[in-house]
Amino acid sequence: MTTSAFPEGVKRCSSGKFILWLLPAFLVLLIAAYAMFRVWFYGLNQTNMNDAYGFAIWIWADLAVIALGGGAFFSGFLAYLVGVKKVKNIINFAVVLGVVCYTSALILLGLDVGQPLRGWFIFWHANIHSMLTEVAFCLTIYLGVLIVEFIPVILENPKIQKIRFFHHLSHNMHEIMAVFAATGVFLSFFHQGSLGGVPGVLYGRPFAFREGLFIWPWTFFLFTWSAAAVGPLFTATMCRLTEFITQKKLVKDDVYELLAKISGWMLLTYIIAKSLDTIYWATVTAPARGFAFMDFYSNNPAYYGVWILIAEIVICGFLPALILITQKGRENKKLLFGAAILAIIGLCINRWVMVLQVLAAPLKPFQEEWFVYSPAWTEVITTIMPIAYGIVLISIAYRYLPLFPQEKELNP
Amino acid sequence: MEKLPSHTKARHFGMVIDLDKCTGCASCMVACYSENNVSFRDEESIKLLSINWIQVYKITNGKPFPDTEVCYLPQPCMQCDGKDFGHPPCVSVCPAVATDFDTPTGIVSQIPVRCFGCRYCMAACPYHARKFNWWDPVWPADMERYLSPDVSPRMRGVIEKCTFCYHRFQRARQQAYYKGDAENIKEADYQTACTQACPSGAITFGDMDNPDHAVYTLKKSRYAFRLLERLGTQPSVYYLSTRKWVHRACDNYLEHEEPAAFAGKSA
Amino acid sequence: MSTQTDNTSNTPSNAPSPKKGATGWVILAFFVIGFGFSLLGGWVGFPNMLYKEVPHPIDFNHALHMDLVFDGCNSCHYFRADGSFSGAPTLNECRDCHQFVMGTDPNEEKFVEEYVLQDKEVPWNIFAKQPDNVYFSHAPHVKGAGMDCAACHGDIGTSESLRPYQENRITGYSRDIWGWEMSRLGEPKYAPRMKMMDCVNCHVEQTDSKGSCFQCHK
Amino acid sequence: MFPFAYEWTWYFGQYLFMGAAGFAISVVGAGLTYCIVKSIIDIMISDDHAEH
Amino acid sequence: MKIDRRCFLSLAGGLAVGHLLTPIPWKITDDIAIWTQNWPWTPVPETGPVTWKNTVCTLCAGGCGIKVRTIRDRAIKIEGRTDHPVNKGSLCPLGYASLQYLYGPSRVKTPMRRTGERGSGQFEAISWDEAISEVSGKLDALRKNGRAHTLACISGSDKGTVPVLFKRFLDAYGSPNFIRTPSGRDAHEIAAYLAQGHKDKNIGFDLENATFILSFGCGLLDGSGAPGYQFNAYSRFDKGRTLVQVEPRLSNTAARAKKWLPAKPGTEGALALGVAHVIVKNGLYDADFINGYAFGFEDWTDEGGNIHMGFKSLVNEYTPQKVSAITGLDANAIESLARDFARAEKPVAVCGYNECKPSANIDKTLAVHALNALVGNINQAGGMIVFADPEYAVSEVRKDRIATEGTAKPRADMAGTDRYPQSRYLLDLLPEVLMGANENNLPVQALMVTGANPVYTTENSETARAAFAKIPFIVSFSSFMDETAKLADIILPDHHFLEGYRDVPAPDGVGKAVTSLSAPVVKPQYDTRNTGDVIIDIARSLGGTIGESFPWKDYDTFLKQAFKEHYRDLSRNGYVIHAEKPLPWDRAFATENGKYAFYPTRRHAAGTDDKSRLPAYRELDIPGDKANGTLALIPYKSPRIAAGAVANPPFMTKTIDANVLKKEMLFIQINPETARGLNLRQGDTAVIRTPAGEARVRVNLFDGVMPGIVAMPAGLGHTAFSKFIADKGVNVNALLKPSADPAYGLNAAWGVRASLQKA
Repeated sequence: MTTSAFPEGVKRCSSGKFILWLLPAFLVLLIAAYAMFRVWFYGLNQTNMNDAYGFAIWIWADLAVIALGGGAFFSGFLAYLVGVKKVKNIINFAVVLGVVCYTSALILLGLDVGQPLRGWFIFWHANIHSMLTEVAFCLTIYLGVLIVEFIPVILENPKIQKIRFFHHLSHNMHEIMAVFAATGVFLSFFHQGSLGGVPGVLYGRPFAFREGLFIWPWTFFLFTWSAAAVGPLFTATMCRLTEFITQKKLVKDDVYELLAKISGWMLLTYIIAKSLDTIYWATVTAPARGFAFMDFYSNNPAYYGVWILIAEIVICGFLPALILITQKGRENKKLLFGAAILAIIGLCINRWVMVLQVLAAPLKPFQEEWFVYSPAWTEVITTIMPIAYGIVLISIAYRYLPLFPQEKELNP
Repeated sequence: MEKLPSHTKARHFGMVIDLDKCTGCASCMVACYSENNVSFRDEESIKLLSINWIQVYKITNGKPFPDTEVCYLPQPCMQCDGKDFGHPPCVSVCPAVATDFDTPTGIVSQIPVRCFGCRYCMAACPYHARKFNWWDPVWPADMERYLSPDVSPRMRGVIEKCTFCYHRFQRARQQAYYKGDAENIKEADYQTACTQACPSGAITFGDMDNPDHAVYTLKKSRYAFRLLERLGTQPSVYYLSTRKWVHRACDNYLEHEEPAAFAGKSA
Repeated sequence: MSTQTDNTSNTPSNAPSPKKGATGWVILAFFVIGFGFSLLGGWVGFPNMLYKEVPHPIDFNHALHMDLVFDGCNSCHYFRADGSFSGAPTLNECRDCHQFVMGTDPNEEKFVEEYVLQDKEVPWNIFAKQPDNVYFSHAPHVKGAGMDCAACHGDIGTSESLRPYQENRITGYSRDIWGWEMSRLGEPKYAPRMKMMDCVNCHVEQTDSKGSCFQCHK
Repeated sequence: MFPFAYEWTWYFGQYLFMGAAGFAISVVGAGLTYCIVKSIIDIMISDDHAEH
Repeated sequence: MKIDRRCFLSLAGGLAVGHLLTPIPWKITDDIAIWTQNWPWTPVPETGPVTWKNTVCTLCAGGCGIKVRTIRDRAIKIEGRTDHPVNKGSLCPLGYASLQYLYGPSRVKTPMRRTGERGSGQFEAISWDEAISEVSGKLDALRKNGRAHTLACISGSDKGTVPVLFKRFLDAYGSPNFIRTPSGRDAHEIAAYLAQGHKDKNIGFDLENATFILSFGCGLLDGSGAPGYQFNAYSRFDKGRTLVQVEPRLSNTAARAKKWLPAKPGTEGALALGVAHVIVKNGLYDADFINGYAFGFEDWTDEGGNIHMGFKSLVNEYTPQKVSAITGLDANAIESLARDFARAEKPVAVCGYNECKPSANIDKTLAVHALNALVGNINQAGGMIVFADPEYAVSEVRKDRIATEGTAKPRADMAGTDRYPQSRYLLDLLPEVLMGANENNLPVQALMVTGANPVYTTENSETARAAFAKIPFIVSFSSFMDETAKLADIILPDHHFLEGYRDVPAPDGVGKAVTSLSAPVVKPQYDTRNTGDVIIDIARSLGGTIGESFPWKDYDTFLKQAFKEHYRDLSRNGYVIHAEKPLPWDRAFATENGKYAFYPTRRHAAGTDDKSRLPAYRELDIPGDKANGTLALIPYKSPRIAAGAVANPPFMTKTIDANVLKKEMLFIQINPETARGLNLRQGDTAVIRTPAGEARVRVNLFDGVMPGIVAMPAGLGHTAFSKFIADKGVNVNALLKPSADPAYGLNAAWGVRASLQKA
């Protein structure tokens, strides 16, 4: 009775090598755990946040990982609701990635609140008008959905498959996966949007504030849109990275190309919308409040300079979008993934700007100084933690679960 | 929309601060600390970590010696009315209903024990009026004995801010009830601690809708303006200054724009 | 359910079950047992675990005092000139009468010996004690709305002996606040409940508004 | 979160929000329950088949 | 019956579903919600009946009436007393924060005896009996050794019954060395003596009724002097009133003044003479007063037939142009200032009091007095008024032989000696005297310190600390662990002012003679005693004529007796006003001819010519040489920093801006132009060097400081009290150096030469 713990027909490295590979990641997790203890036990004075920077690197990381984790929802949407079959070859991986991103997001959010005893008031005493409430509800439920989507993948481990109940369960869950995926898409749409709403509703902060569409500010849609556009690219890039590390071809190129094409068009439309948004904001919203466009950019400190806008929209927006919508761009894998990385950076810049630059820009004319902040070690290590955590979870998942349906075929 | 209690008269409390009178002495700040059980630490020089419900800023006209001028600007929570009288920037963002707009008084509440410290309201407030308790407050060596029972001491990890000394309104109202005339609260019966403390009489406080109160007239002055008024936050704190540079320093103007009081057309 | 199968011959209990459904009934029985156990534990065991009985320092006889004083409740629980309410009397106020033992009541004897003579405040159990962040003023309720004491405090004023005081082990507040019935249904046992929603409900009824935070919190 | 909490208001937005949240939880919960029940049934059926 | 896993699953399901229908999850969540909101370590302030009690704040000399909100025996909040004649409700931040000194880590909670090395801060608690017998034992031995005159007492004030008791104690004991800490009063006292013939009287300025205040560097709104009085006088300013501030730095007062005139420091006297010049030249002076009640305005001839220069001739040379060259102000500005001043209904010129650094410049003070005399605003509502200090009904002190001999000996600080015959107290000179003296022959063998913190407040404070440390026996009566108490051998802690009775005379400079009564608001919180009681006890335990001179049961009895019939008013109202109306001009002056002396004939001057007696402008050299110190360091007072004997309570330190104090670093203010020359930028760390010492500071660029000036806040750099103020910033007194006026011995320096170098 010796069933291999590995998926059928694939090769995996030795246990020793595997453990050695995970060791650095575990080390990071250990330090991060200590940092988390300090933050939760001694409070947020362990960070470098202050009353001007009430939101800092954690919230940025939160927004970024959620947006990047958006690959799970959008590929789910494509695979199960639109019925793009090819995407199914990468959907398992997207789900694992999603689980990593969303659990990280919740941990970071919990750290940011720094109040483990009372953080749950967001549910218990919910104010439904708050964008953050919407985020918290959707995020938590969506994480639940992601885990539900992840369960059948776990159940496909050969050892677990031997238990008849789990065998049936995984089969049955696969059967109705579309229902879960649909719920996930619904929830994602709202929490991605609400995350955009978080800065967008701040009408006291003209840098963040955007006029409304329905009951939401513009940013609601821009955030969902950008997450849908860049999330799959992130999934693809991470997949490619896994291929590189395992030195195996795991997904056929046409899957990448398809994702790239869809994302490319999404990205292009998004970046056009974002540009229009910027123009409207710079010429209508800001001047109405007495601000010139350049008031929001500063060369002191230089990391809030206008270069950030150029980088976000042109270099990390239009450029990758144009690469991805052209067939030649997609066929050249270096160009494809180069563009994907640019788009990912662009998305992270966008989230950075919407959180940190918003807070850094001085509003009172008598306070000309820009607020500056540099994260404390506790913040840095916990922000790095999702990477280590991702390495661990993906490694284990890859090792024991049939994440890539095409692996066997591509690695005979 | 919150319904107004049928038994209370609606008021709209506000403050007018005459910047031409303020000397920057900080009596208002200290009186506020003392009135509201504000905590303190041995290291308070990093102002973005220091809890102040009212803070006096020093602003200058930027001209070289000897044409330099200085103006002191006391800044409490602006108690914004926000959009449609009831939606200040900070209130609707609170995920836990720890803050709301008190429609009968126009005061923005903050209930620290309900707050769990997400700091979203702090990010939403353009005035930096909301302060976070980064540390657990400690009152060393018997200092707990001077704490006032009217204001609940806060704990680590919650936001606090100026309440326009709402407990003093409660005190006045309680006495009015006791005397049998619940609506009879005179201007002098309810004054904030900072108003009372200002040794120069720069601060005036009262019901902005009541013509008998000084603020009613003062806020209509040609030289009255509000801090960052153009953001649309509708603050309940007005400032007075006859100096144009002070007006310019307190709101954002594009180069060709002029503060309303000096815009050629009379206000 | 008809497709359920059972491959054991033992059918449980008395129910005349269909041939192949016995295990289903067993399972159901377990469910019911679990369900019942939960209900029993939750409604009977839990309240006893959650609260602990705290003895009163002195068993105060309100009725007896009411006969002796001139102004009813107000004699000892009065409004001060600033409209604040005195609450439970302090030792000094009691001492006006109880400088030494006057009657034969062992409670009075205990009071005089353990508190008056030792100049120690009595640690009364306050049934209506609320957390520090709650602002409550008697004046609007008594003077403004004309409520009488019993409306919130029950018939304590005419009682000869203090009702039991149970303290919530988690919060440290009296069981009176939540109400003695865990379900919070029906007539309150001793006095009206004093949870936030109780205040709110009454305010909504009486003033059309549940009020904003600052009305009742500080 | 619940109607007995202070912040609950009998208001359209509240129904919409809590309704949507409840709906999502219900769908996921129902889906999960369905899968579990179905799996149990499946096992029983296959047991049946195995017996005969 | 087969019980398998499914049954257990079912049981669990039943439990799960069932418990949802019980109160368990809902009630526990609710209770946890309550528990998480009420953490046991968050204090819950006790409530109770509220009372308001009137008393007086004594944390500075201001003497502001306050009311204290109390609940049971807890003082909760301090507010200004609106019906008090001094402050009329206005109160400075220190007053609002003073509850932090009633409680808090700075309090000395029991009598203490030093156990460690001097200044180490190591003390042991002792009983009051032990403490008093130790002090009286030491003093008795000193007296028996024939060195009674070597006992000295440094007091923050010489008015009020407690200083009176100390003076009396020294008298009975046999020492002349009662020393008041330096104040603006020193120069005014002398000027009042020279120009008006009044000895030891107090000059006040009726700011409340003045319509034009010309302030020569008075920090009227910077928290110095009597802050409550000054703030209140200011707050009632309406549009018809004017405040002109002459000062090299744009202080809080200057910022609020109608006009700020940044004259070069030390040239204020010249400006006063320039203003006088314009007034005289244009005949804008009060002819009534000049013709009827003044002497020495015109040139005059003495009994010997010598012709002397009058004030008019003196000011003749101070043309606006000349004064402009001296002061750096615009000549037209001087001209129009003089006209506005003279034409105002109630113009008053003030100087001296309320300056952060009381530079006792006799010429300047006389010139400013003369300005008030010129406009006839002396002893008038809204003008400059002379008051006698309140008289106390105290019997003559009984002296034995030792006492009589001891009190006749010359003072250790040289005041009243042939060298400085017209000065009363010269604490600034004492450190040098002590440093110069031989250990065995130290002129001060025992020191008592009350209401003062000379180790911190004396200029050149490090030398002062070393000098005082030489004194074999130091007794401190401080309520707080201040720098001087830390150096003491015995600390006999006084009550906090909210715990005991004390009469509080309104400070010098206030335009009315008021005494207030500080009355207990709470029970003494610790094992402290009223200093009045303690001094009576010490006297009694010394016995003999000393004991006989203190016949009162306790201090409160003495207080009642001292105020006689006034005591009832004092205790009922909390204050008494001694003199409602100042004397009319014909009775106002105690000079030989009963007139105001523009020419102070009595002046003990360095020279013999007229100009050395008249208040001519003399350029003052400040300590340090020009070669090494191209800049001048001047201290400045901030209303947010207590610069006197009592340091900042935590609340006040909390109000200090980050460009004044950041972490442990203090910022000096310099003009950007000065900074450019020194290659310094905002926030840079620099080393400042003066003849007294050096310190590391940070640089704050401020256009409102005159180029060439380094302005440093006073009141920081404490080494004692508590962690809330200790080791923050630099004590400016450690960098300053007194420079004695040759005729009066008073410190006439307005600053010190300094150099600044980027660190």
